[in-house]
Amino acid sequence: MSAPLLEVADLAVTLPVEGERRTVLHDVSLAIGPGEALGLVGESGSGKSMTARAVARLLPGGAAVTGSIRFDGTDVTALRGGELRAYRRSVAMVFQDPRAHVNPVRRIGDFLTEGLRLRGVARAEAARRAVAALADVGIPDGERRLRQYPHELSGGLLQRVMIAAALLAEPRLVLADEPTTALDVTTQSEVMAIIDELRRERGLALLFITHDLDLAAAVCDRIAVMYAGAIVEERAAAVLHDDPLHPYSAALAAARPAVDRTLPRLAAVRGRLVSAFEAPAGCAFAPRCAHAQDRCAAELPPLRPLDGGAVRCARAEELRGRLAPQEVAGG
Amino acid sequence: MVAFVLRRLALLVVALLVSSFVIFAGLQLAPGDPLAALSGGRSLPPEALEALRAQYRLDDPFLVQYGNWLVHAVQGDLGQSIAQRHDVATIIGERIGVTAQLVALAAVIILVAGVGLGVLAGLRRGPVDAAVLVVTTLLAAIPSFVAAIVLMSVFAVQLGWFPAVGAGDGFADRLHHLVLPAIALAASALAIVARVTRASVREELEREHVETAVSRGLPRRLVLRRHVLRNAAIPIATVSGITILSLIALSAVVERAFGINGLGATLVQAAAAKDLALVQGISLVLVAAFVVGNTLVDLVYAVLDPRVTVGSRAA
Amino acid sequence: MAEPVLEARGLRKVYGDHVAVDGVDLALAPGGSLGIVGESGSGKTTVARMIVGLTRPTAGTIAVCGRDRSQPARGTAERRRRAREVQIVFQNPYASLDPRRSPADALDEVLRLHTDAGADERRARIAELGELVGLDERMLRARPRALSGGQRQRVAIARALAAQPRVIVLDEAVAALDVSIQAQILNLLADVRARIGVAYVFISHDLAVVRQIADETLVMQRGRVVERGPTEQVLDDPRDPYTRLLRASVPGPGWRPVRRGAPTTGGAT
Amino acid sequence: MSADAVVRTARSRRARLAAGDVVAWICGGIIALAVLVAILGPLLAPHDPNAADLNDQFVGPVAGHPLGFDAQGRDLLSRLLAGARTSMLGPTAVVVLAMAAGVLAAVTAAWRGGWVDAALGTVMDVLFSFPGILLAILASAVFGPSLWAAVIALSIAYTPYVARVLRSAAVRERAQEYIAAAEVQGASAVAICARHLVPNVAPLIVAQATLLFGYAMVDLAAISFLGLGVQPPQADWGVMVSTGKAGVLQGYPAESLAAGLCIVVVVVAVNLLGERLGERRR
Repeated sequence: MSAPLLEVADLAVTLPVEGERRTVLHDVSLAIGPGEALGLVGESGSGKSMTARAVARLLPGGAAVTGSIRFDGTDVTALRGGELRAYRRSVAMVFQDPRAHVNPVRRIGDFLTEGLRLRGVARAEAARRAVAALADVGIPDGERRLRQYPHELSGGLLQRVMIAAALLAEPRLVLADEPTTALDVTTQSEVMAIIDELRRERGLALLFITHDLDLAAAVCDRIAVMYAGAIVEERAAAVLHDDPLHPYSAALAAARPAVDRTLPRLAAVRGRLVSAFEAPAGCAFAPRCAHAQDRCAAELPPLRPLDGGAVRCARAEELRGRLAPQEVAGG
Repeated sequence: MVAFVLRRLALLVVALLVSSFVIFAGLQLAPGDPLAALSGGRSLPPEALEALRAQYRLDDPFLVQYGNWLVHAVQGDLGQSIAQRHDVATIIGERIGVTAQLVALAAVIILVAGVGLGVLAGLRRGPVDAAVLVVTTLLAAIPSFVAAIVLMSVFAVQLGWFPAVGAGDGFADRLHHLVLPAIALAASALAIVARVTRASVREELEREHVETAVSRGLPRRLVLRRHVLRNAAIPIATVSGITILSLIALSAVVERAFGINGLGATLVQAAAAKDLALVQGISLVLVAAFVVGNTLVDLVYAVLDPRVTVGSRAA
Repeated sequence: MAEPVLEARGLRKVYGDHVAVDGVDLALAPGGSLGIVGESGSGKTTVARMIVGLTRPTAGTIAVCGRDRSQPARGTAERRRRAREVQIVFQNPYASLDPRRSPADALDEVLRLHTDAGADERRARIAELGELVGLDERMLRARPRALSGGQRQRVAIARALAAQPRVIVLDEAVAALDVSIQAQILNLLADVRARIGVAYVFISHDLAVVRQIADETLVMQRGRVVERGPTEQVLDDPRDPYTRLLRASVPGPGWRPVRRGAPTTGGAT
Repeated sequence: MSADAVVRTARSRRARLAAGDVVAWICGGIIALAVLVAILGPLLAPHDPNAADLNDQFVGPVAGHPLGFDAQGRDLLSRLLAGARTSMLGPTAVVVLAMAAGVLAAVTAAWRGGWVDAALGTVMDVLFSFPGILLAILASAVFGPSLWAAVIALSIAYTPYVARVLRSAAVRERAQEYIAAAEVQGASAVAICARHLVPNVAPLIVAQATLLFGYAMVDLAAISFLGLGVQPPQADWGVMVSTGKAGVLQGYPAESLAAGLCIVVVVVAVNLLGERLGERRR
C-alpha cells in the first residue's frame, strides 16, 4: 500500500460522564489509503461512531484524546483555527440522521452552496454546481429542490442532499456514519450504490461506519470489526465473512438471520453487549465467547498481523479455519 | 402560509368577540342593581337615573344590550364615565399615549438588554455566563412595583437624577420622566427574556445541524450567525413578544407607583370607584391590544420558521 | 387451515384523504406465525394497531377466536376479555416500559387486571414469566433504566404473555436491537411459541428476520397486500415486482447495491 | 446508547455539575421558613402589628423594635411577620386552583385528542387573551376589592399557561408505547392516566407549580399594591410596599423596602427551586 491518507494509531478517548472519566475508545489503529474504502463494523457502544468523530475533530468538549491521527502526514489532533477548518473541508462527513443534521430553517440551496460561496465561488456558479451535484446523486429537478426546505423532502432524498453537499466540498476522505440506517431497505440500496459509484469515480477514500457486516462487505475494500472500544479484527472485505479470524466477527456474521435460506436456529451470542468503559480486564469479548479460556480473561492481546489481516485474539492461530459461519451454528 | 394567516386572523376576530362579551357580561352581571353600578354608587336624581336606563336600554334583553354596546364600541362610542363626567372614548384618547410610550420604551429596553445579555451568556461559558445568570435570577424575582420603589428611592429621592412622579410634557421631558418607570416595568421581563435567549442559544449550539456546519469547516462567526442565532431567533422572538405584551396590563402597576396618568392607572381608579363604563372601555382597549399583539407574534413566528404551515406556536 | 384464531377482512383505514390501509385480508392459525413485511408508509403498523384495538378501522372486520373486535369495546369486562385475546410488543425498548416501574411491578399490574390471584400466587407467576423470557430476580426488581435494550424487550414480551393471550402482535419488536441481541430475542420468540403455542403476527421491514420467524408472509406496499404465501416461497420465488425489488435490496454475502435511476420516492415526506 | 446520545449526556452532565444542589437546599430552607412564619406569624410577632403610635412615626431601629416603625408608628417586624400569612396563602390558593384546572385540561386534551383537544385549546386561547392583572382588576370592579376575588381571577388567568405546557408534555407521554401497552392490557383511561401518565409528568407539574407560585406571589402583591387586593390596615407585604410609598418620597424607604425584600427573597428561592426541579426531569 502507498502512504496512507489517514492513519490512526493507538487512539484512546475518554469523556467526562457523571463526574468520572469514561473510556469510549481504548485502542484503535487503522489506516486508509487514497481512494480506499474501509468499513468500520460494530454494535452499539463499540466506539465506531466515536472513532469517526475523533477523526473529524467533533468530539464533545472535555474529551481527552491520546494516540495519533494523521491525515496526509499532518497531525490532526494538533490543528487549530484556520488549519483545522481547512482540514475539515478536505474530510466530508455524512451523518446517520439527515433530518437533524441539516438546518431546518434554511433552504436546500443555502445548505449546498454555503461552503462554495465561502471559497469565493460566485452565486450563480455555486447554484449551477449544486444542481449538477444533485443530478449526480440522482435528483433530477435540482433547480426546484434548491428552493425547498428540508421538511419538504423525504429522508431518502435528504440523505442524497447530504451526500451531494459532502461531494461539493471536493474532499479527499468521506466519513459516512451509518448513512442508510434510518432509510428503507430499497432506498438504502440506492443510496449505497450512489456513494459507491461516486467514490470510485472520484477516487475518494471512504470510512464507512455500519452495524451491517454484509453492507460493509458490499462497498468496502477492507473491514475493521470493533468491540468495546477496540478493533478486534481487520481483514479484506472479500474474506472476512467466510473466513473470520476473531470469534466475535464470526459470531456477528452467524447471529444475523439469512434471507436466502431458513436456519433451524440462530447462533445467538450469550450475554449482553458491553461498552468500552465497562469492559472487563483482558479480552472484552471473553465472557461471551464460546472459545474463551482462562488466559483470555487475564490479558488483552494486541492487534497483530495474521493471514494478510490483523486480529486481537490470543487463540487466533489455533482457531484459524474453525470459525466459519456454519461451524458456529447451534451454539 | 396564506391559509395560516387567514386562520390566525379568524382566531383574532373570535378572541376579540369572546373577550368583549366576557368584559361586557362580567360587569353587567355584577351583583347589585346595574343602575347603582352605573352610577358608581352615588345617589342621582330620578331624571338622571331615567336617562341612564334609557341610554343603556336596561329593559332590553341581555344579548341585545351586548349587541348595542358592541356596535357603539366599534363606532368609538364607549359611553359616559359617571365618576369623571366625561366621554369614555375621550378619556381613553387622552391617556393612551403615555401608556403606549411607556410600554414601547420598556420594550426597547427588553429587546436590547434582555436579548443582548442572553446571547452573550449563551455564547460565553464561564464568568460572563455565571454573572448574567445571577443577575437575571435576582431581577426576575423583583416585582415591578418593588423595582419602582427602589428606583424612585435611589435615583429620584436620594440622587435626584430623575423626577419621582408624573409624566412630563414634550419629548425630552417625557423621556426623562419615563426612564425610571420603563426600567421598573422592564426589569423582571428583561430577565425572563435574557434567560430564554440564553437557553435557546445553548440549545441551538448543541444541535446536530450546527455540528454539520462545524464539520464543513465554516468559520465560527458564520456558524453562529447563520445557524445558531438564526434558529434561536424563533423562540427568542416568540418569548420576547409575549413578554412585552404582558407589560400592557402590568403598566397599571408602574403608572400607579410613579403617579403617571395613563390608561392603566385610570383603569385602577375606575375599578376602585366602580365606574363600570370606564372599566369596560379601558379593558376592551387593553385586551384588544393584547390579542392583536399576540396575533402579530404568531405571524412573526410563521415568517421566521418555514416549517409552520398550520397550527400555532409550540408552547 | 384450522379455524383461524385471528381473521381480518377488508381492513381499511383512511386519515383525511390519505388511505393508509386499503382492503387487507389476513388469517392466522392457532399457534401460527404470520409475517407482515413492508417499508415505511406501507401501512403495516396501522394494521398492527387495528388488530390490537389502538386504531379503529374505517371499514372491515377483525375477529379473534370468532369474536368481532372492529368496534371499540363496551365496558370493562369486554375490554379485559379482548386484552386476554391479543397482546402487543412494540419496537422501542426504551419507550415501551413505564420508567417509574420495575418489570415485576409492570407484570403485577397485568396480573391484577386479569386474574383473581393473591399476592403469593402473583409473585410465583411473575417469577415463572421471568424464567420463561430469561429475566432473573434482580432484573425483575430493577428500574427500566438499569436494563439493556434486549432485557427491556424481554420484559415487554413477558408483559404481553402475562395475560395469556392467544395472539401476540410483534410490531418491529427486534428492529431496535443489535444483531447479537436480536438473535437472542428471535430464538426466545421461537422457544416461547413452541412451549406455549401462542400465535404471532410479526410486523417487520426486515425480510431475513421475517424468514426466521414467520410461517406465512404478507408483503404490503402503500396500504395494499401485493403478495402472500408461505414465507419461503415468497422470499425464494417472489412473483410481485415490488417483492422482487425488496428481496434484491437486502444485503448478503456477494450482494451489490444497485442504482435504479431517478428516485421513486415522492418529493414530500 | 448511540454516539449522539453519549455526546449529549456528556454535555448536559457538564452543564449540571457547574452548581451543586446546595442552592436547592438553601431555597428549600427559605421556603420552609416562610411557610412556618405564614402559619405562626401573629404568634411570632413581638408586638401588635396594628398598634399605631404616631410618636414613633418613621423611627428607626431601637431596642425591642429591630426594624423600627412605619408611617403610623406600627412595629415593622411585627407587620412583616403578620403579613406573611396573606402573602403566602394567596399564591398557594392560586397554585392549587390553577394547577388542578390546568392538569385536568391538559390530561383530558392529551388523552382524548381530536375535537376535545381542539375545543379545550380554543377555550385556553380565549382565556389567554386576559392578562392576569387585568382580570384581577376587572374582578375587583365586579366583586369589590378583596384577596379572594384576585385569587380567583389569577387562577383563571394562569390556567391556560399551565395547560399549554403540561398538554405538550402529556401528549408526548401519551404517545409513549408503554401507555399504548397499558391500553392493550385493558386498563381504563382513568387508571392509565392516574397510574402512568400523571406520575410520569409529575416532575414537570411540580416544577410548574413552583414557578407559578412565584408569579402568583408577585401578581397578588401587585394587586394589593394597587389597593384592589388585601385591604389595609391588614398587614400584607404588597400592601406594605404601597403604604410605605409615602415614606419613600420623604426619604424613609424602610417599610417598602423591607416588605419588597421579603417578596423578592421568597420568589428567588421558589424560582431557583422550580428550575432545579425542572432540570432534574431531563
